Amino acid sequence: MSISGLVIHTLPDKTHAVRDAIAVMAGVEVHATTEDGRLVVTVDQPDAKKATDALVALNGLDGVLNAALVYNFFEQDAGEKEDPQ
Amino acid sequence: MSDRSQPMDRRRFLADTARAACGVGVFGLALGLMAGQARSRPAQALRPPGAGPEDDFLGACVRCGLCVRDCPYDTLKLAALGDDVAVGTPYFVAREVPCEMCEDIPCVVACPTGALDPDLEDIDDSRMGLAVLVDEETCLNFQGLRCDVCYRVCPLIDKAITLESEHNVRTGVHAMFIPTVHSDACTGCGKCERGCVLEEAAIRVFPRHLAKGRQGDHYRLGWQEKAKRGESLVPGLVDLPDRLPEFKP
Amino acid sequence: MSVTRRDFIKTNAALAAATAAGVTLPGIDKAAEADDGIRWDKGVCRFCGTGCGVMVGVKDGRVVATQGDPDAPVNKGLNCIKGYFLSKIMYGKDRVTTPLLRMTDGKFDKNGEFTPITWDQAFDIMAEKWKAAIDPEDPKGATRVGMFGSGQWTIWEGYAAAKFMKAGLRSNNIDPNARHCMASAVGAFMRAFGIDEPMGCYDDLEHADAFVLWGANMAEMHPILWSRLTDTRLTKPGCEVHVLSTFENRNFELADNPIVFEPQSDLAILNFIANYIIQTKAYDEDFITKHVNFNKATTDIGYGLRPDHPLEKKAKNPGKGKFHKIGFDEYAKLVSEYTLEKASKMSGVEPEKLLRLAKVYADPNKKVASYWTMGFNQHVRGVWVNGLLYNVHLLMGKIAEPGNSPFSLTGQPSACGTAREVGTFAHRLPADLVVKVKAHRAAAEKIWNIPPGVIPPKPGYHAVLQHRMLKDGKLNAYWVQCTNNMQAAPNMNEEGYPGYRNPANFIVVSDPYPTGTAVSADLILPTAMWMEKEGAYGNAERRTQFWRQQVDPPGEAKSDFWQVIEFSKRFKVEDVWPADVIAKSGHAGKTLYEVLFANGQVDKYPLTELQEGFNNTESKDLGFYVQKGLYEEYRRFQYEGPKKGHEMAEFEVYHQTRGLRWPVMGGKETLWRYREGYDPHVKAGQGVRFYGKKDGRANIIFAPYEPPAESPDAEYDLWLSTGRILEHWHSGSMTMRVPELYRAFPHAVLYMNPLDAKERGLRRGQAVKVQTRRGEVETRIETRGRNKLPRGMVFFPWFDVNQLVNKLTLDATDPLSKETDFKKCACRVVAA
Amino acid sequence: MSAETRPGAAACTTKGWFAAHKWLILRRLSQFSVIGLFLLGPLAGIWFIKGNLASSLILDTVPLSDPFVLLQTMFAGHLPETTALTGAAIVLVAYALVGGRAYCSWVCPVNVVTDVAAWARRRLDLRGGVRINRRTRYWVLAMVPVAAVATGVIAWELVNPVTLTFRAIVFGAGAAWMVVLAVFLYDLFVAERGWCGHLCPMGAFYSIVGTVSLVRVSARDRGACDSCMDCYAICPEPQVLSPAVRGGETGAGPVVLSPNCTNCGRCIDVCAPDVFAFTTRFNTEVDDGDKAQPEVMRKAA
Repeated sequence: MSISGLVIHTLPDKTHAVRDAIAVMAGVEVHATTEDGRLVVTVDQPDAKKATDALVALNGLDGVLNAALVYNFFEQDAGEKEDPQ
Repeated sequence: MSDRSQPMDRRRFLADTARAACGVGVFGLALGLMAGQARSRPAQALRPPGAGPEDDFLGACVRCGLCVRDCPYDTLKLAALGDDVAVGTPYFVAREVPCEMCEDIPCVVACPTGALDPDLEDIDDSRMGLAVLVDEETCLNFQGLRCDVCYRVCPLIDKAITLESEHNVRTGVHAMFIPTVHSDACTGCGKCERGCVLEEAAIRVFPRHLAKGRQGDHYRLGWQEKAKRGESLVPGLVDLPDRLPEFKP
Repeated sequence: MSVTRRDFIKTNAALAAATAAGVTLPGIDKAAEADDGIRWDKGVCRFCGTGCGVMVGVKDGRVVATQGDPDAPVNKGLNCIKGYFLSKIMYGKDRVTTPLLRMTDGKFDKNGEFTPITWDQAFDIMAEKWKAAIDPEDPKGATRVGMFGSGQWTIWEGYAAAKFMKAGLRSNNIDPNARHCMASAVGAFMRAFGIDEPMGCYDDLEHADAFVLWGANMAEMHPILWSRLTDTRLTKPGCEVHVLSTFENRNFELADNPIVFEPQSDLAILNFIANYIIQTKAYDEDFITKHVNFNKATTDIGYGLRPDHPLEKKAKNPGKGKFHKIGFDEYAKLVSEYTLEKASKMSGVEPEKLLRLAKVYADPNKKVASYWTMGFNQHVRGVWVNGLLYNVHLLMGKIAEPGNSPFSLTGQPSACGTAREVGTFAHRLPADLVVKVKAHRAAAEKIWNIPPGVIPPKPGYHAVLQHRMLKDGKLNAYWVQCTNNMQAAPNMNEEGYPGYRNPANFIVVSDPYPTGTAVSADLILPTAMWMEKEGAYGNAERRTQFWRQQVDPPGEAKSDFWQVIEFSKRFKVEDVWPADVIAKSGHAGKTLYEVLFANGQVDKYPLTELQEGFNNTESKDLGFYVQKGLYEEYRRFQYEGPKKGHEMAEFEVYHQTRGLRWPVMGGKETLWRYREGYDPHVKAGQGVRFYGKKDGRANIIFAPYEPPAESPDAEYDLWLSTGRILEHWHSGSMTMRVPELYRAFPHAVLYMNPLDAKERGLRRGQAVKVQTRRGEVETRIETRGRNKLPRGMVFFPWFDVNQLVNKLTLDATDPLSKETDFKKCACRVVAA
Repeated sequence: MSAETRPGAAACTTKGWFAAHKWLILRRLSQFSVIGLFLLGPLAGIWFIKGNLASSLILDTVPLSDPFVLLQTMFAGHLPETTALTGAAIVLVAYALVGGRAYCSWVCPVNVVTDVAAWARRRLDLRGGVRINRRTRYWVLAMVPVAAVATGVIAWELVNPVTLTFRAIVFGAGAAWMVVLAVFLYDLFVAERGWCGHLCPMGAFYSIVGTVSLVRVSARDRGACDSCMDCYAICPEPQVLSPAVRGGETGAGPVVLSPNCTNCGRCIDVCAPDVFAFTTRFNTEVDDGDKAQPEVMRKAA
């Protein structure tokens, strides 16, 4: 399990577009939007790889200036552990 | 058959006597142990005003309950068998009913034996126990709240309990009022413990020997000694002026 | 992994990101809810006028815990011991949960037993009694119906009640218990500044260099403010505290200059200080030239007793409040009589102490904050004595700036916000308007969309007069809400109780508990209290605070304003308004409910605006967001009425903040009024402007010493003062039901000087009777403890329903403010 | 019917039930009145007498103190106030007159318990048990001050069934009923008249107080004795009877002079021929009848 908290800076006129784009992404939630175009976002993914993918995807969205990772929690699920690498 | 109808058998007499003496002796020993245990009274049981040290009191009190009868506030009760207090002796539990410190001290007046000291004329001089703020972690005033019920219900307010104000660093704009007990004035009446609004009282009254520490005689607090004497204990000592750089404007 | 843990981690992630972004997340506390099942929401303390912010914790439909809000500016997470037990006040075992009517054999009987009835039955009998007492064609309006309200009403409760009485029933016979509490302060504010409430705020507690307490036992009655004052005294070098009182109370512990003065001589002391300032030419000449008018009061004004009382007959100008403009020189001459010697002689205070006090005021470099409560207000010359203090501050220009602050503290949580601001007084209308002024009535009638002439121009019966009129049978249908006036009002034996039990009268009392007032009534209505309704209070520093309904009221209990609004459905305009007024109105055939509440304004906001997750009983019953509707209609008075300076923010803003100090303009609070830069109503370059008065000048009004109504004599040889203690609030109807508070101070006692006791052969703890010309009460003597009485005076707290102190008190009032002097009458004490 | 199980049956027949229980009823009245008077205060608010048997105050003026308890406090190292000393003196004088052990039979609440135990023992025909020397109580009596001196505490009062019981009745019970039960069971199953007659140091103390007491039982009509043995069966201290009853033979006077006689009067009650009567120790008037040798002895012989 991987849960991250991010602050995403957007172009002020694109904030809403970014918000909408994130809304359709699986495991990603917007918790707050500031007037100056920053979004508070959490990313909840089953493993680290998917989490990285989501971060990359967020960074690549049109209108996103920067996605700063503020908080990350990672834990191997019991099933995952026994999987051979 | 009666004892008198036969000449006393000397051997039996001695045996009987020895048996009685030994039995009674063993019983007396047990009694002594019990008496020793009775002296260890629980910390929440307080004696009426004028009661001396526990040992003296247990020797002097005849357990008549006259003090209990004359207590107008039903503060005092007699220890029943099974209570932790020496059976038949008067005591009170501050958390239940504290002493109201009657001016005429009717309990002392009632005492026929002087177990409660008849020379106690001013109730302020009584020392039933000593209040101790036992738990700063739960005392509301230590958290900055304005409870101070213990302080305000104290019959010797500003003497036995004072509020020492301190700056509340957390809020920055409030003062904390720290209830502080002074053993030279506290009678141990228990009004503070009774009044404490917490579910378990943070201030409690204990028998004085449990509540009070004692410093050794081998060290004295210099500033107190000086204040007592009004001058240095070794007067006449001088101090030479310090050399300082001269001030140039 | 449990869902809860995942949510918890996610919440942490969001929180960390939000902190980094500097935003607060709405609903973030939902994580805390999942933890122990307690939902926390913002509220305000139910008790005094300090207005401490609290958080209220609810679980399973019950308030299970509270905490001081650590971010509330007033108290920063602290509470006094009453606030500590807030969560228990609603859960006394004897809550009234259904309407109770005195009945015999199924019918109302004034001497019957209280019997449960339905709300419908309750409103039926009320409507019957009210209609019988109302003549719609009476040009004076409905003078035989009345209402007694409260500074504990929420803002909209007071507003709805005042509107119902004044705009609906055409009756000004509504008065709040604040009459007993703040009326003198209000009178003085209006006379001196033309606008009510203090110019400063609690921040003065940190800004002042010196504090003077004039009859305010802040240490017990405003415990959290006292801890702020103490902190300033402790941490600011040179800070000093002067305490004046008629006996030594807990303030004296901090006093640098402790002053115990003879009752009533505060008038002389204040005039002496003014005289000293003038004699030493310490006054701020520039300030008084620009901002002050000098006046003198009409004297010999009586004592607000019944007109046939010898004292009233003797008075030359009973009840006359007119004051006359004079010049500075005449003012100086008038106060010159009050020399140090005279003031010292009259007050019994050593001259050095008075001089020290005068010097603090006269020192231009010391910022002085003066505080008072009931010592000034419950005073037969309460308006005067309030005014005399303003005189001192105005002479020095020590006013309306940080630290220089004459500040009237309030005793009730919404004495300001409700009782004073929304017009629940017999002479007032919302936002500082008064019924006497035609333009004010017209403005109110316009905002309320009622025809001209509905609001009667004559002030109604004030609190004390209501009891007299009840007794005389001239007030016949009477509704008491949210206050325990039988216990609180003076001279209960001769006025209050006979008035309630007068067979000509029907008395209704709305209360959560069977108080002394409730059980003296004919009908008891069960009332929702505190967190059982969405509410708002306004504290002493003009701070308005809102809270949402946290729990549902028990049983059939309903809030006070629900009761008023439902009752309004029982009246058609034809029942209460004259035919010619109705003809002009376009309201013919409508109910008062339709005219007053379903009027397109109050019912404007739909239920969809309610906050999700919280109940709102009244709104759901009525079908619209009633609190918001009432509030926003009230707000129109602030913006459209003839008086400026009382502007508040939109409804929703208060749910998002920890309270705001009005005037709230341009999204900002106002801390100090009348001063440029702080107050939006003072234009650039004006510096200071007292805009409540047309010429922008405040009034210094000279008033002399006049004696109290009753003083000790050979027969009744002691002064009797009544008052409060920290552990219990007012009549104790809430705090006496909290076991811990009850235990802390279970029974009232009579505080007495030990020598006075000894002289009477009485011992501490002995049962005694306190007797006055009006009655007697049994109690026990206390010669030790928190209050130290001077010789010749006793103090008797009034919280204890088993010791009704107001059987003893005299119903003498300040003839101007009509506020009772509970601090001075003559009594004697004998063994019981 | 055995005199051992139903002593006084004959007296009931000849004198009637009431006359055969006269002194018993009077004693019970006395014992319960004492309790009643002490309870009048706490129960009815009538404070005729306050305190308990250890020390009390009549009508807020007359002090009474138990000299035995007071003696213990002195041994424990405390000199009592005059109030208590006065009270003890009053009590001493009173018992010196009416018989020291009158305390046991007319006042002590434990006596009721042990009497019941003795009655039950007879009715259930329980015999035997531990044999204890009646002088043991003097050893116990000697031990009490020793314990007080040794501990500085009036140690005996921690276990004294007499004061425990009375205090429990007047001030509230606690676990004192267990002590009462213990005494009862001890008397019933372990030793006949085991507590009052053998161990109780209070009884021993009061016997000394009453050594020369004025009021005494006299077997003045011993000539009429029919040797039914009922008096011996009923008497809690039967050894005190012989000298007086058999005095005709030995030449001893008729007055029961042993300080261990409790003046309970039961011998008077149960005696069908009315041999016994209360009188003073100086009234040695006796009617030995025509029998030079009491029937008792003849039977025994």
